[in-house]
Amino acid sequence: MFPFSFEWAWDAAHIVFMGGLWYALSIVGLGMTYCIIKATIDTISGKGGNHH
Amino acid sequence: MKIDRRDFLSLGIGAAAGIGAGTALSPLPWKLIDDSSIWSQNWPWTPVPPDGAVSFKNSVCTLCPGGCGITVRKVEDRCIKIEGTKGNIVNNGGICILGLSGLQLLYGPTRVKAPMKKDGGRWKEISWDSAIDEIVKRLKNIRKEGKPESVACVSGTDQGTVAQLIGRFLTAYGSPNYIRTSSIADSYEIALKKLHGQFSSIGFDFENSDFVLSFGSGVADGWGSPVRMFKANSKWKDSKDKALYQIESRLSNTAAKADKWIAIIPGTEAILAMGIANVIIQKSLYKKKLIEKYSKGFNNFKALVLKEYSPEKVSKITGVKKSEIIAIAKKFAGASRPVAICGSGQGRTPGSIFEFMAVHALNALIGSVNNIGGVFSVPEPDYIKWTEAEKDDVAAKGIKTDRIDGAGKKYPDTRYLINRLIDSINSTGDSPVELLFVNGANPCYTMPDTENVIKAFKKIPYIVSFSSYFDETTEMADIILPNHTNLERLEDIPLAAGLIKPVVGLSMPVVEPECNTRHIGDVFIQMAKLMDGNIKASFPWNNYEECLKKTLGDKWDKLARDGYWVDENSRASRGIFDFTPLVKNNRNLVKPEGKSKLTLIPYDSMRLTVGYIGDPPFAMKTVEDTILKGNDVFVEINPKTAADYNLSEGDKARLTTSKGKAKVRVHLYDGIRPGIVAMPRGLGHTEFDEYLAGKGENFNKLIGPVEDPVSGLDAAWGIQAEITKT
Amino acid sequence: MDSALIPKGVKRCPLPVFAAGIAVVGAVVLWGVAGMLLCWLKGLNQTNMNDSYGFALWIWADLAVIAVGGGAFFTGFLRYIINKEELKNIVNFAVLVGVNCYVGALLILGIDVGQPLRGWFIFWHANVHSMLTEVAFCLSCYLGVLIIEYIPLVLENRQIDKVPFFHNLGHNMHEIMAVFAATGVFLSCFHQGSLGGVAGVLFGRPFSYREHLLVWPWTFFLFTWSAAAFGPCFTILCTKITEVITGKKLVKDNVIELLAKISGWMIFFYIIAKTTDTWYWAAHTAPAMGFELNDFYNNVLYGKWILYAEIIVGGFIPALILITKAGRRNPLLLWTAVLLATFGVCLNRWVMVCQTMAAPVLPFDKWVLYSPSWQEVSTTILPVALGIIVVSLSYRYLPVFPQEQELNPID
Amino acid sequence: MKVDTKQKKFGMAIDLDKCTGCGSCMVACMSENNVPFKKDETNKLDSITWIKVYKVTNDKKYPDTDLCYIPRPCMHCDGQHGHAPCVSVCPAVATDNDKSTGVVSQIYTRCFGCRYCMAACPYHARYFNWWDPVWPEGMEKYLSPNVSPRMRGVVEKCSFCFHRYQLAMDKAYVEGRRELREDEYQTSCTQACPAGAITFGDLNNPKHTVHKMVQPDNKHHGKPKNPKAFRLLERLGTNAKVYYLSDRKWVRKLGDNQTPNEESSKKH
Repeated sequence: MFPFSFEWAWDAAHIVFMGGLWYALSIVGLGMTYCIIKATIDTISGKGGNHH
Repeated sequence: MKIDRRDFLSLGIGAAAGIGAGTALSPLPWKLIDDSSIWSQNWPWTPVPPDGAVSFKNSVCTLCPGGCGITVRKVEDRCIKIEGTKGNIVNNGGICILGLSGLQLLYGPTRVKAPMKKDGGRWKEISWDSAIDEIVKRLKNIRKEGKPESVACVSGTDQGTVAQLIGRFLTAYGSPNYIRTSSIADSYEIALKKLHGQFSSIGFDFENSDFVLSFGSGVADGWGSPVRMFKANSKWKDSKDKALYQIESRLSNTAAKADKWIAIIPGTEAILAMGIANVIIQKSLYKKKLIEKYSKGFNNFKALVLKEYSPEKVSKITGVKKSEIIAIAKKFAGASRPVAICGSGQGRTPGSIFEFMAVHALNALIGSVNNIGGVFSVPEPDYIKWTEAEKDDVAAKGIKTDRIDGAGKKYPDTRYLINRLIDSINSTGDSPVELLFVNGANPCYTMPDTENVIKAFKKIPYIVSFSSYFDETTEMADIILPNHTNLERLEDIPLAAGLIKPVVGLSMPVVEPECNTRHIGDVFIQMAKLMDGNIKASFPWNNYEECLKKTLGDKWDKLARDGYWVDENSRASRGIFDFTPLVKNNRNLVKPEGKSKLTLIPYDSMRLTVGYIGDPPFAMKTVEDTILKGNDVFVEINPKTAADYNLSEGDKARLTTSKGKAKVRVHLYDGIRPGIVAMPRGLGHTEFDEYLAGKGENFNKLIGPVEDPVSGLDAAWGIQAEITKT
Repeated sequence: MDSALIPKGVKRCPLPVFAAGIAVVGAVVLWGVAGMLLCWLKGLNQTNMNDSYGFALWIWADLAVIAVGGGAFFTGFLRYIINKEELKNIVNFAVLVGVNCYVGALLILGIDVGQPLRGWFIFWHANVHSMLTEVAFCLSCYLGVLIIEYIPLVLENRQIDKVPFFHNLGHNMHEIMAVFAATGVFLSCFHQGSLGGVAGVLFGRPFSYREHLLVWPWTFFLFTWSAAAFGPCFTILCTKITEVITGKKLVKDNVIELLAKISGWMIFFYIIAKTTDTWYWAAHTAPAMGFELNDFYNNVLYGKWILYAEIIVGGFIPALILITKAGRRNPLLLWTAVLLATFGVCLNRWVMVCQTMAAPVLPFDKWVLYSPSWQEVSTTILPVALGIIVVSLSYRYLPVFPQEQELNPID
Repeated sequence: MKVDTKQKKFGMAIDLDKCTGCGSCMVACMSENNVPFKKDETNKLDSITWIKVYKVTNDKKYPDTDLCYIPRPCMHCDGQHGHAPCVSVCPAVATDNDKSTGVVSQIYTRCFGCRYCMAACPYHARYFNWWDPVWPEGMEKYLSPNVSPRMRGVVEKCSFCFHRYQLAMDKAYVEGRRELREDEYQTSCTQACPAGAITFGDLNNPKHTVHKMVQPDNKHHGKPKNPKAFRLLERLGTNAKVYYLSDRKWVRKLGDNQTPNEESSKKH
C-alpha cells in the first residue's frame, strides 16, 4: 500500500493501481475537507439553520 | 444557561465526533492493529517447537518383521523424525508408512506409562518391585504345586536373545509352552521341511529374478519385508524383460503393479500351480538333469500331475482360462531366473501346505531352488550359543509334558499351533494355562474368531502383558510390565522376512525411555534371579545389555556400527527335493467355512497395520474414504454382484458369517471377482487411542480358524458370507 | 413520543408498533450475531465449507449484495452525471439500499476470512495483481463514498438540520455531490468489475475462466454491466416492498418507469453480451482447456437448466418486460420483472462462485456439492436484517422519499 | 570462487508405474512438516495432506480393470508468465513463486485466510486450517523446529520441504560452497518413497536425474519431451513443476481433459 512496504515495487502495476487508488482517495478526502471547511466558514458568517 | 434538547444533541454529537476523531488520529488504533497480527500468531495453544542441536541415531525398526534400518533425527533429546537408513541392506533409505509414524507411538497417548495392575476392573499404577514380586510369587506357587507346564508365553517371534531368554526362562522353569504367533513363515518352514527334509526358513533372491509368479502374495502390499519388496518391484519395472504376474481374485495394489493380473477363484491357487506344473512337464520345459540328480519321487509327481491337472480340468476349477494357464507356464519356464511365491496378502496368516508345496515344486521344476534369482532355504542365524538351561527335577519333568497347543505331536513338523491353544483352553473346565506371558503379540485382535479368543483369555487366571501400548490383549491382562518401545530399547533383531542370508539387525535405543518402562530382557533376568536354584543359575548375566554383548561377542562392533550383521558363512541347505509329500497330500485344500453364496476375503494394505500394533494417527489419516468413512468400513464388491443384492455405492449393509456379523457399507469395485466380498484388515480395534478405536470392523470377528490338514495351522483364507442391505 | 424527530408533513406509525417491528427483526439480528460470534471464537469449522468449497455461501452473498447494491452507483450516475432530474426522487433510497448492501458485504467478509484480526493485511500488504485486492480497496473506498452520499440525508433530519453547521455541511455536500458520485462511479466500475475478475482470472478453473481484454477477463466487464443493469431493478424492488409495508405510494410512477426502462435496456444488452460470452466460452475457451459445455452441466443440481434459468428466466424475460411500455406500466409484470431480474443476477453470482467450486477440473475429480450450516445462513441473513432496521429507521426519521408528502397529503 | 547465478527450477518426476500407493510419501510429509491430525480424518475435504495420493481406475469392467495411484504434491506452477494460479490471486502476498528456486511458498503468518488461492488451484493442493491444530498431550514433542506449526484460519500447502533447501544452503555456505549437490536437497517424500518412485531435483540442470527423465522443454513452458512423461492439466497452462511418468496410455490420458471431439478426430 505504501512505498515503504517491502512488497512495493515501482512497476507499472503498482503505479497504475495505487495511483488510481490514491487519486480517488484524494478527491474524496479533499471534497470532504472542502465541505467541512466551507460549512464552518458559513456557520461563522451566520448562514444556514432555520433559527434566524 | 438553559440547555435545551437541540444544544444537548449537538453537544453530544460533537463530543462523540471529537472523541472518535481524537482516538482515530492517536497511535492507539495503529498499535492495536499491529498487535493483532502478533496475537494471531502467538496463541498459547499453538505449540512452538524449541530449536536445538540436531543429531541422527541409527536403529532397526521392529514395528513389523521387515527389519528396516531407521535413522532418527533428533533435536536435543527430542525425536523429530524417523527416516530410512541410507545404505541399509534391507531398505536403503526407503521406509514404510508405519515406520514413519513411529514417533506417534513413542510419544502417543496409547503408551502404558508404568507398571499397571488391574484392580477391580481398573488399571492402577504400581511399582516395578511390587509388580515383579507379585509375578514371582505366583510363579513360585505354581511351581510348588508341580504344574510348571501351566505357565506359557505367547510371542510374536522365537528368534533373537529376548525370545531366547524367555524361552530359557520357561525351560528352566519347566514349561515347554513357548508359543509363537503364526504366519506364512510357519507354512514355508513346514513346506521346506517336508520337501527338503531339513528345517530352514525361506529366502528369495528377488533382486535378481526376472519373472515373479505370485500366488496372491502382496509384494506391493506389505508381503515379506515391505520396503525391500517395493524396491524389488521397482527394479522389475526398470527392465522391460522383467515381469510380475499376480494370481489373485482381487485387483490389489500388487495386481495393479503386475504385468498381468490373473483373477482366480480364491482357494484354488494350489490347483493352478499343479496345472502349471502339468504344462511344464507335458511340454518338457522343466530342468530334467537337475530333477534327475537332485530329486526323488518325481515320477509319481509327474504321473499325478498329468493325470489330474490337465489345463482343461484346472481351468474349470480355478476359473483361469486354459490358454492363460499354458501362457503362464510357458512364460515361467521360459524365463531365465523365475521364481514362484505364495502366502496371500501380507502373509500374516499361514496357508495351505499343499499350496506352498505345489508352488515350491514349480521352483524346483525350473531350477530356481537355491539358485540365483530364485528361492533359498536359509538356516536360522546361529549366533546365540548359550549353554543349555539348567533343569532341576521339576523342570525336567515339566518340560517333557505335552505342549498345550499340541504342536509337534499330530503334526510333527509344526512347532507352534496357537489356534489350538485357544481350543484347548476353551474345551476344558479349568484353563490348562495358569499364567500367560504375552510379548509382541496381540492375539485378542489378530486371531480369527476373536470372540472365542477373548473367551479363552478370560479363562486364563493370570496374564502378564509386556506391551508398551494399551492393545486388546493387554486389556485382558492382569498385570502389565511395559517394555520400552522399539525406539527406546536395545535388542538384536534376526530378520525373518525372506532375505537369502541370515541377517541380524540391532535395534538401538535412540532416546531415553519416555515412561517408567523396563526392558523385557532385564525383567526376565531379574525374575530369574528372584527365583531359586536352577532358574537363577541359568541366568548368569547381570542385565540384558551384558547378556546381549556377551552373546554377540565380536559381532557387536559390526552391529553397533552398521546396524546389521550378515552371516556370510551360512550356506543354503542343499537337500534333495522330495516330491513325495506333495503327492501324498494331493488336494489337501483348505475350504472356506459356511454355505452362503458369497465368499468374504480379507485384504491387506500398507496404510492399515494388521500386526500387533494398531495404526497410528498419521497412517489412519491416509486411509481412503472408500475404505473408511466416519466409523463405517466399506467392503468391496463387484458391481454385478452388488446388483444381484440390490446394493449401490455407499449403501449400508449387514455382513453375516457363521462367526459373526458386522455393519458395513458397500464400495462397488470393478477390480474384484464377482461373488467375492473383500474387507480390509486392520480396522475395528477396540483399544488404542481415539484416532483408531471404534473405527470400522475387525475382519477376524467374522472368520473362524480352519485347520490345514497337513500342518494343523489355521489356514482360513476366507469364509462364506451373506450380505443384506440395511 | 418521537414526533420531534419525524420529518414534517408525513405520518408515521406509533412508536410502540414501530418498536415491535424492530424487535422482531432484532431477534433475527441476534441469531446472526450468535452465528458470527461462533465463527469468530471457534473458527470456520462452524461452517460447512471445506477445502473444495473455500468460497461458498458467504462469497456468493457478497457478490450478490454488491451486484444488487449496484443500483446506488448507477442511479447516482444517472442522477448526478447524466442529470436525470426525476431520479432525485429515488436516489436517496438507492443510496440507502446501497449503503446497507456494502456494509453487509464487508461484515460478511470480516466473518469469512480465517484470521479476521489480520484482515488489514489486504490493504497493508496489497498484491496489486489480485482481483481481491482491487475489490477490497474499491469496496471500502466506495462504501466511504456511499456514506458521504448518505450523510446529507441524515443531516436533513428535522432536529439535526436545526444545527447551522450541519445544515451548511449538508448543503455544501449537496453542491459538490456530482464529484463524489463520479468518484463513486469510478470506484464502483472497478470493484464490480474486479468481483467479476475474481472468478474470471482463475485459469485453473475452466468453468469460470474467460479470455482477457487488457488485464481484465470478460467477466470483469460483464459484472460491472450487470450490476448497473440489475441494481436499479433491486432498488425498484426495495421501493415497492417499502410501499407495500408502509401502505403508501412513495415514488411517482414516472420515476419508477424511467428507472425501469433504463434498467430494462441495460439488462437487454447485457444478456446479449452474456449469451455471446457463454457461447464463445463454450465454443472456444473451454474446449481449448479440454472441456465441452456438457462437462460443466452434467450434475444432478448443476444441470443446463441453470444456464437457461439465468439467461432466459432471469435475463431476457425481465429485460423484455421492462423495455416495453405496457410491461413496465403493468404493476404485476413490473413486480415479476424486478423479481426475476434480482433472481437472475443472484443466480449468476451463485454460479460464478459455487458452481466454479463444484465443477470437477482434474479428470479424476468428482462434483462436490455443499449445503451451508446454520451459522453460515444466519450470518448471511444478519446484514439483511440489519439493513431492514437501518432502512426502517431512515424512513421513519429522514426524508428518504421527497415525493412522499405530495403523494400522501395529511389532512 | 565461482558463483553460479543461474536460476534453479526445482521439480519432481513421479513414476506412476512404480508407485504402489503405500502412503509413505503422505506420512513422510506429515511428520516432516508438523501437519496436524484430527480424530476423524475420513472427510477428505477437510483433511490436510500436502501430498495426497489419488486412486484412479481405467473405468473398465472386470477383469479388464486397472488402477493407478497418483501422488499429488503441490505442483509449484510457473504459469505462463511466472504466475502460478494461486500466487497472482493472493491479495496479501502471502504466497510467492520464488524466482531463484521455482518454489511456490506460503507464509502462514501473512495469510489471513481468504482462501482465494484454494479457489484458484485446480489440483486441490491447498489446505485450510479449519481447526486449531491440537496434538495429544506429549505428542508435541516430535514437532520439528524447522517448520512452524500453523494456526487455525490460514492456508497451508506443500513447500517442496523448502526448509531442507535452506538448511542445505546454510551448510554449503559454511563449507564455502554456493552450489548444492543433487542429493543435498531432497524432499521428505522423495527420500521416504520405498519404491523410489519420486525423483526430485533441478529441472534446469541437465545433470540432474529429474531433468534427464522428463526432458523439459523450457521454450514451451516446460512441456516434457519424453513421450512417457506428462503433467496434470497441461492444457490449463499451469506449467507445473511436477511431472508424471507412465508406460500406460490410459494413465497418461487421465492426466488431462480431452473433449470427445478431439478423441474421435484422433481415432480417424
